[in-house]
Amino acid sequence: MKQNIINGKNFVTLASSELIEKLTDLKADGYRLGQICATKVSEGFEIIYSMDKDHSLLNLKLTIPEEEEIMSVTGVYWAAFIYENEMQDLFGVKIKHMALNYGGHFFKVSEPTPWNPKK
Amino acid sequence: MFVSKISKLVLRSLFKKPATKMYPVVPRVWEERTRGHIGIVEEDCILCGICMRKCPTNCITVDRNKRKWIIERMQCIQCGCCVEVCPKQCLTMEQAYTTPETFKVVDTHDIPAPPPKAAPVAPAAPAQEAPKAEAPTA
Amino acid sequence: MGKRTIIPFGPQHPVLPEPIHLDLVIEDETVVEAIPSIGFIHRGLEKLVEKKEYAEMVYVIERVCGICSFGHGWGYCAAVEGAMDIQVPRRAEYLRTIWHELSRIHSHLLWLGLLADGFGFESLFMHTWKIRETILDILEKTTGGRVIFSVCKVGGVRKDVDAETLKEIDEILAKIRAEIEELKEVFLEDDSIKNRLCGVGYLSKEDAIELCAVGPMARASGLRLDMRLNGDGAYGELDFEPVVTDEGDCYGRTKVRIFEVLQSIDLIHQAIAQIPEGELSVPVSGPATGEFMARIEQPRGEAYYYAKGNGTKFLERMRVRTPTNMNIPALVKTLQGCDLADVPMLVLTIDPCISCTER
Amino acid sequence: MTTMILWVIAYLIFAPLVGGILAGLDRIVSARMQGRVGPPILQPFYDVLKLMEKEALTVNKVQDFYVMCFLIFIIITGGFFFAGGDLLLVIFSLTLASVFLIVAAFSSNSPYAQIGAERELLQIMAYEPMVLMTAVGFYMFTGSFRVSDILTFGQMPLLYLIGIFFGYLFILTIKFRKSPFDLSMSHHAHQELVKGLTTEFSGKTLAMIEVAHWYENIFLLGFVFLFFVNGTPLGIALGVVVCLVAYFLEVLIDNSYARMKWQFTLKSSWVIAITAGFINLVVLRFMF
Amino acid sequence: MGTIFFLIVFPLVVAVALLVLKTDAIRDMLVRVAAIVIGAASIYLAVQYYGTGGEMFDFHSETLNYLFMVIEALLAVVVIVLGIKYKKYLALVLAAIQTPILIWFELTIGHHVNVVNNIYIDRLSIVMVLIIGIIGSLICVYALPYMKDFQHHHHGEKDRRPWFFFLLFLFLSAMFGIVVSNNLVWLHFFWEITTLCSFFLIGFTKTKEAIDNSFRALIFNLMGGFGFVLAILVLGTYYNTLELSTMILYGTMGYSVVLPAALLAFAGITKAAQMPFSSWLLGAMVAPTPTSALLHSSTMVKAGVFLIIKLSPVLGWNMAGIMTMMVGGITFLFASFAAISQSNAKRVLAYSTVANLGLIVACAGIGTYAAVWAAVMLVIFHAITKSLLFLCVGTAEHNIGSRDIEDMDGLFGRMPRLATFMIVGISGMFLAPLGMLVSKWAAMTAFIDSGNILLVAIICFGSAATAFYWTKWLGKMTAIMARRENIQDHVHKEEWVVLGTLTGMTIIAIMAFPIISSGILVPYLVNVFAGVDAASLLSGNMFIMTAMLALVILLPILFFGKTNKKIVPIYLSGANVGDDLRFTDSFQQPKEVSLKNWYMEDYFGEVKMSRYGNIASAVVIIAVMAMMLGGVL
Amino acid sequence: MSYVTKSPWVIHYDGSSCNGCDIEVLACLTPMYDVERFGIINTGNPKHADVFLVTGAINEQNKGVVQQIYDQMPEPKVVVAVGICATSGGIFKECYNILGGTDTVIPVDVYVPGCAARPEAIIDGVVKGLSVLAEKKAAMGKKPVETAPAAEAAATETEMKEEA
Ligand code: SF4
Ligand code: SF4
Ligand code: SF4
Ligand code: SF4
Ligand code: SF4
Ligand code: SF4
Ligand code: SF4
Ligand code: SF4
Repeated sequence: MKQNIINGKNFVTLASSELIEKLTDLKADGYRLGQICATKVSEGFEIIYSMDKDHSLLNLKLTIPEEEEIMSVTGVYWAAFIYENEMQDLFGVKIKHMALNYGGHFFKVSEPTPWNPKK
Repeated sequence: MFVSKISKLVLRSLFKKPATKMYPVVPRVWEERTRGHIGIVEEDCILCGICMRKCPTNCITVDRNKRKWIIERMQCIQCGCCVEVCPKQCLTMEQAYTTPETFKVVDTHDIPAPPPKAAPVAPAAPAQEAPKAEAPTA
Repeated sequence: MGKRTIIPFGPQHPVLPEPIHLDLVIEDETVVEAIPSIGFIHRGLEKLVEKKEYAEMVYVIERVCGICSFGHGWGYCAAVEGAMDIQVPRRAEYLRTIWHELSRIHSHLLWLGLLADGFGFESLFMHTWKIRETILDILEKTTGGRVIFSVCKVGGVRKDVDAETLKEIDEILAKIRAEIEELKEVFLEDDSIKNRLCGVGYLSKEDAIELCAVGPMARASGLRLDMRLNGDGAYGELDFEPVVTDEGDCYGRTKVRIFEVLQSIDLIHQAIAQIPEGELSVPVSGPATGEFMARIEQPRGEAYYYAKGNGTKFLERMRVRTPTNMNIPALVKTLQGCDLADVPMLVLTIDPCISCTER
Repeated sequence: MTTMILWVIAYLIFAPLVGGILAGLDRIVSARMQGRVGPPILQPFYDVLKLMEKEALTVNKVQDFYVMCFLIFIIITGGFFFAGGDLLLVIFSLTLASVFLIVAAFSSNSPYAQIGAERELLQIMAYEPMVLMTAVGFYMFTGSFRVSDILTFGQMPLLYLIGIFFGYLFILTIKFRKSPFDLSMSHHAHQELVKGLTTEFSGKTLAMIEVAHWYENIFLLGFVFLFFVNGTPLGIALGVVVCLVAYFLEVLIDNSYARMKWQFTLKSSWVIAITAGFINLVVLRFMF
Repeated sequence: MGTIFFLIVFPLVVAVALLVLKTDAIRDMLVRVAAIVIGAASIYLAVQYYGTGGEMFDFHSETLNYLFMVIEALLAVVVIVLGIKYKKYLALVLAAIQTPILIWFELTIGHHVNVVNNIYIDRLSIVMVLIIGIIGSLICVYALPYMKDFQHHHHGEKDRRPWFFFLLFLFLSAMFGIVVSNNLVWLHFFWEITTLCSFFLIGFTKTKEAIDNSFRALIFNLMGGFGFVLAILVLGTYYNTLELSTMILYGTMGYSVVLPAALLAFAGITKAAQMPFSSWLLGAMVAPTPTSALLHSSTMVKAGVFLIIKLSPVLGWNMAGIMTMMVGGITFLFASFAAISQSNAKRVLAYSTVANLGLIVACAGIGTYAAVWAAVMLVIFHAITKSLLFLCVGTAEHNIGSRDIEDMDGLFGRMPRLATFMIVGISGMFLAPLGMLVSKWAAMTAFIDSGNILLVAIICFGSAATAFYWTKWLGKMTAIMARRENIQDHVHKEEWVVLGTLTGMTIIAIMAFPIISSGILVPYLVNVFAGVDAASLLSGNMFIMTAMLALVILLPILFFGKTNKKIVPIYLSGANVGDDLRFTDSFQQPKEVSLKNWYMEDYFGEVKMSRYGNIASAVVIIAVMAMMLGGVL
Repeated sequence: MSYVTKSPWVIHYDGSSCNGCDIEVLACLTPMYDVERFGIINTGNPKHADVFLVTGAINEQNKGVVQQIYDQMPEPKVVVAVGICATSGGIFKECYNILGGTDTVIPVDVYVPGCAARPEAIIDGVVKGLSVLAEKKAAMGKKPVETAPAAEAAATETEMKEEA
């Protein structure tokens, strides 16, 4: 099977408590952070952390209730501030200890958290 | 001193004919596939409204009652989706673009009534063919 | 604060074709702090999946950005195809590859031109863009658009390119290759250009990994990172090796891009030589299901496309993560301590595409 | 005396015309070098006339005054030159004029104008030594700072001032605001400084700056001319031709180099001033 | 001659009175009256002797000689005591060596040297007397409110203003002494008094820094004083004279007086804060601003250049001259560069002073008619303009709470009058057709004619740097910032009077410059450089300059600040918040724009520049001295 | 005749476009199209500009910027909305963050359709804009420039910045 097909389907679930530890391990193992994205699902949020090493991709999937606060991974990958601010602004995901927090002004949107409207 | 690597090219260009296409003095010749604007063969349209529903920008309005097929030119992105979905193949992608205007162009096409099945001979009531431009109200 | 000048750089700024803003703190002309702000272009188009059926959504995704528009269309299709386990015909894969590489050429030429403009080299900008027009002509001839092609669809491509045209493309590319070689000489050998590029915005290999840089930015810092190696489209059947250098500075990034232009020409020659006959697309219908994370090597680097179906005609989630996103951290890093005159250079060398970053 | 007055009047009238046409030629030649057709030759005049027609806006009550002073003193500077005046006076009054322009930019208290002003200042610092040395060279060669004396000296200064001539040509790139030294402002946008020095000027004010440039360019070419006079018509013809060649050269240079940063500008022009200018002066010292 | 004595004695009396009478009201009264009297007396003296042009006074007084000797010994004791107290042994050693030597000399060899003219007056002295009398006393008046504020600022500390004003007037007295003494021993006496005064003034605040700096000043000046003593020794021993005029006469008659000239020039160099001794003047800035103004503009450093200008006829292309001109040139160049990297207004002024003195010294070192013309012109313009600028900075500092140029944002809106004064001062320092530049121009011509191409190059580069640092300051002054509160009402009346007067003087001096030239300078120079063509260098351009000047003055009156254009906001990349001061930042908050000048620390950092300058000039001095001593011995 | 039409200096601002139209605007400057033939210069500075080329739609964050650039341009000036996004919001019209075309914040004089608008269309659009420019210039002398809400805002700003 082509690498891209393997990559694209490689989703692994992860508990929010293991997040930082797992990412730290992966980083030590030579993984880069590919992307982070949130999806609004009925249980709350589904957050995917895509990790890449030598073109093979690992998508860690985290499902959390809407109110749960997750740890920022900016401590592991500083570059993650982009995604975390995005999730915070567009979805209202609660994130602790972000290295660079634009406080809801990363994307200036007319209504807050458009992917997860409050009303 | 500093060596400039481009001087040759620059000097050569100075004495060559410029590459400029001289539009608008010389009109542009379009490619066959060029996507300019949507045309309609009014006779073929059955006002089914599929184009209206599929158009990603909602720029087509099909009014079955008044028998009008209306396109807001300043909203069409020439994606060709309507052309693809039209069951009657009556929409075409024309090569020339809609000319810029000081108002938002809306073209309204009157769709001729289909010849009544009973009367095979079409009455000599020529439909208005030319698209009409209407000034926006605002 | 002493001698610190604090000024806004953007959102409206002639050196940036797109709006981005930096709070720039400089001393003399040395940047001591630069905090970027984006979001001027945020449209929220990912959310259109709720309004556009997955088949039409490709028209939206193509307009994530007008520069690598084709790649976006492809990435989206690949994600949906992956999620729905659709096998695309080989001819379509080859055509996609050709168009994608043509996009890369035009995109890199565009970038090289903007870079030249960034360091005030107007004539070089003009000559670079002059060559770029030839590519656009090919694109217009084969797709009907200069910017947005609308040829990619879920399941394959919409338009074919006949053998004669392919041959013509082959010849045109062979011709502009010479012109590009001449430009290569200018970009890489000219002393004044080297003076502006060498040593500017250095990013070490370690930093590139740490900051998750992608695309030419990463490759110029010595990372062999190129999503084409994953074997999308026809890449698995073409012979190439990513362009990697280890200068790590603006010069390195320029070098990577200009060599990639030549490499793309090469790839197209190969693809044209090998392109199989066959169908252009497979019919796709029914609701979207499954999920898939596709990656495409855009001119600016790796892009992610995540599609998740929910059993209707509408996707549940469509996510685009674009290369610029991942290069902004590196930009922030390299901006520290550079000169004001280097700011455009650095902003340009990540080749920022704010459009797709903000979607 | 009358010839002097005639010269000045001719300068006042023709300098902007010739300067404008040269600017137009510049734009056409540049365009051709870039593979384009370029604007009509009278385009600079259209630009200025257009600017005159625009709405009058300003960011404070004083900047127009400074710009006006800039124009006036540029004209006066040229006037001194063509009246056969003292070269040092010409240079000092040119500095005065430039200071007015800089102060105009400063007065707006606007970021890009300010940084432009700062860079302009740097450019002055970069070219000033060489310009002064040019005057010194003429003085050492002819024994006078006066343009009128230099004109009638009878020997072609170029032969003895060859180093200074090249130094001056180098500096000219800065003064003409050509790449690689168009740091503080340039005709083309797309630089890190928006429009630098001129960011806050619009309409008539900007037109004044443009016209001042035409005047300035003419007397700067006048310096080039001085290198070639030898009291004979041949010298005059040669001078005029060389001025045109020099102008063309500057256009070519403009199109052949990337814009340099300030560090390079300062260093290179000082190095040139020392190597070309100073050494030439030392040689002169032991010849005369 | 009575006026001369009056000018020396009267300030002395006032000084003592000020030390004793401690109430504010009396001090205010006394200082103002004294200032008027001194000013008037100096003008009177000028009028009195202008006609005669120069006079020697055959005046002897053994008593005075002994009195001076005793005071000098006492001063040495003071230095020694302080040296022990503050552990500054170098000062101690210098004082302990030179004073005994001098006293020994006076009692032995010196006793037999016949001094005919102890006192003299010529047009140069007149110029100096006017500068000291008028500018010096204006500064004293300015000091009144300033020191009140100062006391208020440092309240809780002992009120030492009587001591301060005592020093100021003592200083004036000594300065008058310097410019009229022909007897080198007397000159040296006054010279040392100024050294001591400056020492106390610099150390006035008694902070650690102040004390260190004051000792640095003391040590450098004592070194100069040592040179002075050696010169006296040599002159007395080998030339059998102690008169400055005689020495110069010998020089112009063809005898070699290079050694004493070089030693005296060396003394002048230290006092004029030339490299490598310039750091004392920069250190002097810790003192309250009136002190800096006094040291920089009308006194102290001017004593140094005065002596060198006096010597100029015997300088030129000889060892002494070469040393002087090269040290001056090097100082001019590097001090001008160093000024670029400074944002502290007083430091900029200090470097500019050092640079200008360097130019003066270089001119004097060249010692030709034209060069000295330029030197004296520079002295005049510099004194007026620099005191104006110093006092302006002092006033600004007390009202905006900072002496940093970068904190003077929007001063034009906040304190328009002060800003205007500063603009006049700054323009006066470097722009054509204003005073300093004219002199610089003359200096340049003189340099070329002297054939010293190195100096020509130096002045080319130095003026470029000068234009840079002044213009950026000027720009700061002229920036118009939106919505700034006008705070100039807080300024004391006396300050306005003084600043206004100085501004007026600057303008008058600029306009009267042809008159000063033809009326004072040319006759003086013709006298000194007998036989040199008296035609002024610039006669041809004088008219043009005056016309330009008229234009520079007229244009603002006619057009400044008048516009019927619509006033619009500035360009802030489309992120303007609406008030011309702030923009929307990355966090969507309003952020204030801040615009600062360039300092190019890497290129023109003061540490680097002074290191280069100090090394270069030290090398020159040592080399010249070594060659001379080698020749003599 | 007015000289505005002979020397139209343009400023370009990218609202929230996809870059497509921006690139085409830039392409107009390049040798193939060379709009400098018409005296057009791309200036980056609103204060020097006569023609405002807006690409892309208006969103929450850039509406103030577009408004400001417009306000800072001296009269006479024209606004040319380039591309479908700028004319009407285009395909992004329905996005949550898009307010609509350029005319939602400033008056638009010429609409240039196309996605992306072709260089030829942009040239046509600017040429069309020139006649509008000439009309505006002619009108300038006669009646006072109408006080658009924008101008009012600028006026208040001016008042605020009057110094004592
Ligand atoms: S195509 Fe589908 S939606 Fe359209 S009318 Fe037919 S059934 Fe209905
Ligand atoms: S081309 Fe696209 S946008 Fe235009 S009408 Fe057809 S479907 Fe709509
Ligand atoms: S889809 Fe075709 S037939 Fe149907 S309304 Fe549209 S144009 Fe007419
Ligand atoms: S990376 Fe840039 S050029 Fe490519 S699609 Fe994204 S925005 Fe456009
Ligand atoms: S303003 Fe500058 S760029 Fe424009 S014409 Fe004059 S010199 Fe050239
Ligand atoms: S600034 Fe204020 S506190 Fe300081 S001395 Fe002046 S009045 Fe007193
Ligand atoms: S500047 Fe310093 S020394 Fe002078 S009064 Fe103020 S605090 Fe005192
Ligand atoms: S009109 Fe089309 S090409 Fe232009 S910006 Fe909008 S989406 Fe992009």
